[in-house]
Amino acid sequence: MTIVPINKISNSFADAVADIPSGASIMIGGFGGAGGQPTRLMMALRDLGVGDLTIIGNVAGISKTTGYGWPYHLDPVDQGMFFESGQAKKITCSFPVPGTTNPLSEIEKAFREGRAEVDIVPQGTLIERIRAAGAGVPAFYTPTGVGTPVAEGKEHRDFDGRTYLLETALSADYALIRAQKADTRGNLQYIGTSRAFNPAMATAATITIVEVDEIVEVGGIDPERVETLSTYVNRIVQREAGDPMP
Amino acid sequence: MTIVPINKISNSFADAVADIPSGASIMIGGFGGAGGQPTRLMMALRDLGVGDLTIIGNVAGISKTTGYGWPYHLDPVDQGMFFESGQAKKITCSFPVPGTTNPLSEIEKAFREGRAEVDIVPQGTLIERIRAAGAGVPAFYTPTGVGTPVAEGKEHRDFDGRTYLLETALSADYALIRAQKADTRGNLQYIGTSRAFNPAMATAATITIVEVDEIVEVGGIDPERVETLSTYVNRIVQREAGDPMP
Amino acid sequence: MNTSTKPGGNDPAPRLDRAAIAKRAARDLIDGSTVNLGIGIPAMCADFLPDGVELLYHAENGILGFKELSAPGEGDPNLMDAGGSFPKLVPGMAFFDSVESFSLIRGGHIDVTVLGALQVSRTGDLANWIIPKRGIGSIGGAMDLAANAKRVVIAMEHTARGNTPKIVEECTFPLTAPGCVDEIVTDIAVIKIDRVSGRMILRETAPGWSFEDVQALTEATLVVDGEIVEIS
Amino acid sequence: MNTSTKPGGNDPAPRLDRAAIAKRAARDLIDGSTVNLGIGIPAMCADFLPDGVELLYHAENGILGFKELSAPGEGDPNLMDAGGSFPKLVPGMAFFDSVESFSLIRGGHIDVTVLGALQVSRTGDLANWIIPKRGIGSIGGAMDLAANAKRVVIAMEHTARGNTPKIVEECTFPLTAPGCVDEIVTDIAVIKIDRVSGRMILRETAPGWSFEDVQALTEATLVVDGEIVEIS
Repeated sequence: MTIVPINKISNSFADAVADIPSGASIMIGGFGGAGGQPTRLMMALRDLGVGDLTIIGNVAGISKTTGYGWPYHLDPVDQGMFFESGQAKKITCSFPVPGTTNPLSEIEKAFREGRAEVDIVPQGTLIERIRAAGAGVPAFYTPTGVGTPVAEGKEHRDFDGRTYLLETALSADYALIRAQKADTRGNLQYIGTSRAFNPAMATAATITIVEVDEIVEVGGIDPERVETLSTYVNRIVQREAGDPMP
Repeated sequence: MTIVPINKISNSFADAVADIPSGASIMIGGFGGAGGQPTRLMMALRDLGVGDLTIIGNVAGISKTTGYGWPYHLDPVDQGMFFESGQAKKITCSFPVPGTTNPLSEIEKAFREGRAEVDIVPQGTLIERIRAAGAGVPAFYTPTGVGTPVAEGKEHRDFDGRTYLLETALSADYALIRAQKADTRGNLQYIGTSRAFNPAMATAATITIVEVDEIVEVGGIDPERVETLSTYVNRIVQREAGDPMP
Repeated sequence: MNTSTKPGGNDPAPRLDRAAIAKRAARDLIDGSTVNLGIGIPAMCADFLPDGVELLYHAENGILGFKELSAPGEGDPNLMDAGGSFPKLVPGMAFFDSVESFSLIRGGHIDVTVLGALQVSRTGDLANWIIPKRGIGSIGGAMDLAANAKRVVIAMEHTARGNTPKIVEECTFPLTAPGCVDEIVTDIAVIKIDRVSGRMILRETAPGWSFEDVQALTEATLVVDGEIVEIS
Repeated sequence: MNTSTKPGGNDPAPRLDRAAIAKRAARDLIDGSTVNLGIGIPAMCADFLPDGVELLYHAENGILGFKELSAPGEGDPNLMDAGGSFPKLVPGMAFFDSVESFSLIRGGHIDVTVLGALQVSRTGDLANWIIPKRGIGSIGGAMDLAANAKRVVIAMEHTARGNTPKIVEECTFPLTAPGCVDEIVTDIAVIKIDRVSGRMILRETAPGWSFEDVQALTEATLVVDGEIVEIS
């Protein structure tokens, strides 16, 4: 049996994020909520302490105050951590605040205090921009957002009598993503609704780092179930067995 | 157990294609070769005899004369059948002719005799245009084809110092596709390299008709393996057990 | 008919409660449709489907064909809906990523979406993502759904606090999508929007409510086109 | 060194055979790379990898990580490569659709592609999809690969029939992609293209072939920049 022998496995979450510099742009996978969120990688990045970060996420920073997408018995962890710590200067996302302002989320606090820029993008446009970056498409037209504040300053163009906006590809320096399983080559398998933004972000960053529940030998993932190709994956870190954090 | 009760199952290949009118545009799935090709649906469309068809395929019409992608012991069947029968007036595809002209393929014959227009599109642009039609993207920019004959007459535009072409979405009236398995609701599962153009074409046609080896009850496909959502599928036809045609 | 018990000021009769709004909105959902329900009253439609109607529920986070939710405190974080709740695993479900999920939406493959609203204009403009004075809001999938679903139904209370009209001539709040709403179901009325003519047609009223009663709580001009019937 | 036995006219020494071209092209392939090999001589590179080098082979039809082919007459039509052959199932393979396959290519994730050519120009323009007099040709994945792979290597015979130059000042055949070729490996030479300066640098020659011998069969002007070594 021949195996591509590049070793992508990091020994710890701290090692996996150690080279992320201040000022980096960082995609954080998942949808929002515990499933599919690279929670241990996020905590390692927080512990690393680098600043001036630009975060790219989806539903962002609403779990801690609302419990969104978390089992009842655990204290939710979300992207708000980088605003609480003062590490992030900007977030690009689709859903930065919950319906309630009591208590204020960390992102809303940072926004109100002028500590953070919040760039709000329709979810379909956000994921398509990320996918475009990975797929070599520099820009595309979408009907979403026409006639709304997100259309301001953007090129409008008609095709077959309907008006569309030009949207551009969105890449990042790093993607922190979460998968269920990796083989040692870096092929990934997801579970349930934990896919969300993870597969597209894997294709759109210079360095893709994946947090997995399990690392298996090459051949340990069904070839019909490889949902992120190893070509896209730079580093793999396995969670501790029995980690209570979902 | 509750099941969405819409009945999408056709009793025969002839029934499944019976309403296709002359002049229709028809996507034909697969890559080229036997795997993933909706061969029985194609034969039913040929037997239906309607004309003035526009075919959209990928590698098209090269198997019959070269054996491309077919097991040795079978007589290959390919998209050339619609040009041999005189039913097709045009094909949009990426690979309409093999390297050899001896013997001439049916598409090359029709082209030389002025019976057919052949629109040759780079494969990545072709699949992305089909995907765009299904995904509500009317147009996108691609680097592929710049400086070549396919760029003629197309808008050129620079992003970050590189030049790209504007390409538009490509839809069709019908898609004939092939999958391994359908559930009765229309969720589809593919096998191996038989995916190719099938999943994208399923999203880009007004009516999507799928030829499958097996129809299973709802729940008979692993939710992690549904590769075409039932929403996209209009009609399902099951091949006869033991059909020797791959 | 369940009706709300909250005081209605000069209301001629009780308004419907939230469940009754959902029940009325659910009545128009067609068997076999692919449907995306927003949070709040829209999500409650799933509890009131007419007999024999089964829907394919889609959620933005990449799930089609879900049904009941797990009991509070139970459920799997890897089996979530877009509202952050945890559905149960049922046969026929499909999981997919956000690229595919929004290709489905943006490509016009959602048959119906039922959403809430802050404001709806006479011509079907929808505002439901930001209250300007807060300065920050969440778009999520709302703009994609509103702009691209084949049919957009709004299920909401007819007025905001203090009987402030939510159905208006022109939205003053930032839009989610212009000219997208097909129908509004509220606690006092069912209104169709004819986007071609720019008319709001009052089709149904809650028991005890007249055309004039509904118009009094509606800034946009309502018209009659055909019989007005009682919401049932 | 295997060399061709076919007559070379005024050739100063035998030209390399197709296998030797593939072997030389294979020498530059880096362990762990994601690679797409065209049909013909390029596909033969897989048979001549240096010790310790393993590659991830990609084919346009949606497969990564394949290796050996099934014996002629065997193989599964649902396990095909882009050349229409049937690889064997090996651990670590992945199957995917054409959207993902060309996202990988167009997105610049292919480390190296080795392709054949009809003509290559001094500035790295590539023509390999149509012979104009035939009037019809097949593009397939060639334009996507040539325009977007991180590195484009051409493996081919140095001249066409009658010693007609294939390495030219300007391509006369319709292009596959302009300015894309990094290196050309032929039966008599290895040539690097410095696309910034527009120079073709002769780096290696077949045994018994001088700079002048290669230049005589090359329409484009070759230059020397560093030592010229013998192809080994």
